[in-house]
Amino acid sequence: MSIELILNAVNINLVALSDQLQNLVGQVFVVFIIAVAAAEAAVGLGIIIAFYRNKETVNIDEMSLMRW
Amino acid sequence: MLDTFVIPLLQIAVLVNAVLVAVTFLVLMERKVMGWAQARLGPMRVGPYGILQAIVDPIKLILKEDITPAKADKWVFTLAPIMSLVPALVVFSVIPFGPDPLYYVADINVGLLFIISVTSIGVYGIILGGWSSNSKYPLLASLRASAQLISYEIAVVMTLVSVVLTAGTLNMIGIVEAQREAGLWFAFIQPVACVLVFIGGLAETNRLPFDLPEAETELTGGFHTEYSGMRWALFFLAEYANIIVISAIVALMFFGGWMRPFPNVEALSFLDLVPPWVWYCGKIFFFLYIFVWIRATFPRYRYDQLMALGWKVFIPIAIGNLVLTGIAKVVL
Amino acid sequence: MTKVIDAPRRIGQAFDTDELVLNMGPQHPSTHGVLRVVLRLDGERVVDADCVIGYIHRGVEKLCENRDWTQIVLLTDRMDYVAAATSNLGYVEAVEKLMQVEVPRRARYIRTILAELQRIASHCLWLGTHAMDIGAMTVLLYSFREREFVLDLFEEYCGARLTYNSMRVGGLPLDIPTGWDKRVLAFCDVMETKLDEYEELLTNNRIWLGRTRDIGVISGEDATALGLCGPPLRGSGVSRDVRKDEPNAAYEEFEFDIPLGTRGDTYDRYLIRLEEFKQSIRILRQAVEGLPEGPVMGKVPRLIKPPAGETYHPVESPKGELGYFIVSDGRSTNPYRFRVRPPSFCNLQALNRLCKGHLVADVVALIGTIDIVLGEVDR
Amino acid sequence: MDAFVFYLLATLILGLGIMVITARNAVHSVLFLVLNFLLVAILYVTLSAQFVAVIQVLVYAGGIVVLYLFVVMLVSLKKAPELRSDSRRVGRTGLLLAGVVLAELIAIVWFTSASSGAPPAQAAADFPPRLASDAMLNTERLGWVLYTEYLIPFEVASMLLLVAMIGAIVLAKKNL
Repeated sequence: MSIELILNAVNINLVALSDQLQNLVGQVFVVFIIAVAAAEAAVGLGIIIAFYRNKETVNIDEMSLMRW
Repeated sequence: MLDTFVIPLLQIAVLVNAVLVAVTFLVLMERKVMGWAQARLGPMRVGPYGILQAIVDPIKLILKEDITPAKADKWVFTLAPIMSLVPALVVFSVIPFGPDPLYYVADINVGLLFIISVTSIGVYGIILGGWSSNSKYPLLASLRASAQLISYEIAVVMTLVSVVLTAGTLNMIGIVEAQREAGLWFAFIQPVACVLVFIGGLAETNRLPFDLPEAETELTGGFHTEYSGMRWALFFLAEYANIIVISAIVALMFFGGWMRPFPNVEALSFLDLVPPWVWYCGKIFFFLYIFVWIRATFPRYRYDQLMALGWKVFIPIAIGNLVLTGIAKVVL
Repeated sequence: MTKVIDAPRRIGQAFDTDELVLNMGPQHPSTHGVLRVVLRLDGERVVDADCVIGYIHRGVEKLCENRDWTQIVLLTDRMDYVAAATSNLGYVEAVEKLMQVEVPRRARYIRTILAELQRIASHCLWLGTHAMDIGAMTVLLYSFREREFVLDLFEEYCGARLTYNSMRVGGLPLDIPTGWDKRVLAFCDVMETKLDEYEELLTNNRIWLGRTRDIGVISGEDATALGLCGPPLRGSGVSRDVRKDEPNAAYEEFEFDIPLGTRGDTYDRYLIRLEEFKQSIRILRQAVEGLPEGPVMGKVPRLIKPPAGETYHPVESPKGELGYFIVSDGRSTNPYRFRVRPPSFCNLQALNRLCKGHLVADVVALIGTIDIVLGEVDR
Repeated sequence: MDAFVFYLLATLILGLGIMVITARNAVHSVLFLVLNFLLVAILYVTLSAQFVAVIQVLVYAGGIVVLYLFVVMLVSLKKAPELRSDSRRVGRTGLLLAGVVLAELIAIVWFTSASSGAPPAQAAADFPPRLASDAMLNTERLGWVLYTEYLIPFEVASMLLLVAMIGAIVLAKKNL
């Protein structure tokens, strides 16, 4: 979720600049970022679910092992 | 000052009240129609033919004790019904009940997208209501609800996109005007889309045969099992407001909104004597009736069947329809 | 190497983690009373369904051992309270068997009529609630409308609408009122048209098919092994109906068929019960038209005191084989031992077996398809 | 008026952002996130980017966060994961990084305002909008740019989404 926050911060900047510069590229980028965020959320949450199913925890510290 | 604040505020006040009153009468209508369908009378005690039932029900709900379960997450528990009602009411702000500015609160050029996005917020109420009750049936129901709403939204949105392609605009008024120009309701140009949006609407408003999040006989009322009194009534209001929204959207996008039938035929111009909003409300009423009718007729889908229907039937049809529309648009 | 060690644990965990224990009932809209089913769920899939019963246990069997033989009829009403006449029938016939009393032919005919009316009423209730569980609300109202007709007939006959106390050892307390037989025939005509209404709403409905086809499949052997009876057994293709196999009342004098299922799923059981409506109507017509004249009460002493001995007597109740096992010591005016084999109870055993692997939504469909009455399960 | 709205929104967004990361209950945290995103959408509207605003609500608030909520609910079904705030090392590194970013931002602001000083209007002249006609609406313009100039990135993004979808299914499915 923090990643989403960071991405949003970037998005705000992009939109603000796009408004300021009257250039649409910023908004196009925002659309892409949202798409990528969606992909990232899906995969990330998939990993969490898979991990939880196997380890019964979502504690970061126990995720150090890159396999199960 | 008058134009920027007073009139919109008045409009909003009128609209919100109209919707809420409409909801109470919709409940009465539902009970009456169900009664007739089921060889009984429906409410008869309060007022002539039970008409005052629509007033008595809210009073009873307001006066009822409002229970918060001891182990519920109190903030979220209170927030959930509000979160489900507010989007349902906000949507009405962009629905035009007639051609001139008096009949709508806002005319934004991404009207349809606005509606879709705002209704997508409504799912939070159900999810959070189920979660915060800290009880198993509501939790199961809210898991069902989130999966159901998300998957049906995809199909509905894709279908709406094909309508937007036909109309060439996202603006709600523009869509109606496009139907005038086409001389034909979009229901005839996009019949598949029309049926799909309506069925998807049934699923999104949790109505039979897709009322799994409530599923009284399985999950004892689903996400609002633990709710009572006014908070429960808010969920109820949200559900019925959503039904009106879906009917309004279907009537607007596929059945010419406020326009009289055959708007291009001069011979029928005497129909213009009926004000546009009456036409529109009549059309909405027709779809509300179908909603109730379906409820009185069908059994309920099972969860996996519902998902299979959404993903394996509706989404492919929606995509196919979209592609066909695109091709037709390019060719014509 | 570690992978090999890890593998079994991983599999074990993968199937255990998301299990949720859900108490369905005793207060639940579709457990048909106060049945409590403890479900262990994996997501929404049922891993295990454990029935907890006894919430309306009243000790009917023990009570019967302390009542005299006439008073017991009244207690049998309270077991399967939606099919009280059949419970009466089973009991009085068991006692008659023990006493070897000859029951007048007219009484046996009227008993058959009552039992078949009761079957229709009970199936109406089953159909309505079963459909309601699956979400089809209108069927409930429709079938209750017809059930009301039957209850009116019963009311006209004996004054009661639910617990009739309508039979006596040796015959019947009352003859039928004038014109009652005509009204039964009229009901048969009405019922036949209404059955089409139900079928129109359900039989070919895609959603209904989806909800009942291949749900809770049970093979004939398994059904026999589990001791199922009635429609659930016949749904699996086993031909067993007490009315045919060990005819009681006047059943041997009538023509009727025993519908059998092929797949043994919920839909088959539904079709069988619908067919049983039609067969009941057929029996009713024959019985009313061939109703003999004569007394309705046989020759029994005022004080009923069966000779020492024991008997088991089954009848085909709407729910299955309802059997009474009665021991008399020949001295006292109450049974020495009184034991009921209730069909609901025996059929309920299959619930766990039927539910496994299905979803929560199917559990209610399966409880409905078994057609239990908790008054009979707990007694 | 505009400035007031902006500062109000900015304060709320920042506050909610902080709430998101400090909330003890994961579900509350998700809720704050939703609210945050909705406010950001309003901010987009004030920046005349209606389409992005709507997409923000639709995809972020209506899609991604629902997914989060879903997972958070599932995961915290049995027991809330224990919150740990031990590792001070991480905190120190984070502070260091934050400091670097802050320094960078200050530097950028400093240099741009000091050196170029170009008014926005001139910058706009440097980067003319691709299809300049102002009559076209925001959505339409965005669509044009997206499907002409950025067609390939667009397709790549769609592929990425497809891959992510399949990947997520493979990951989360119990037994394929």
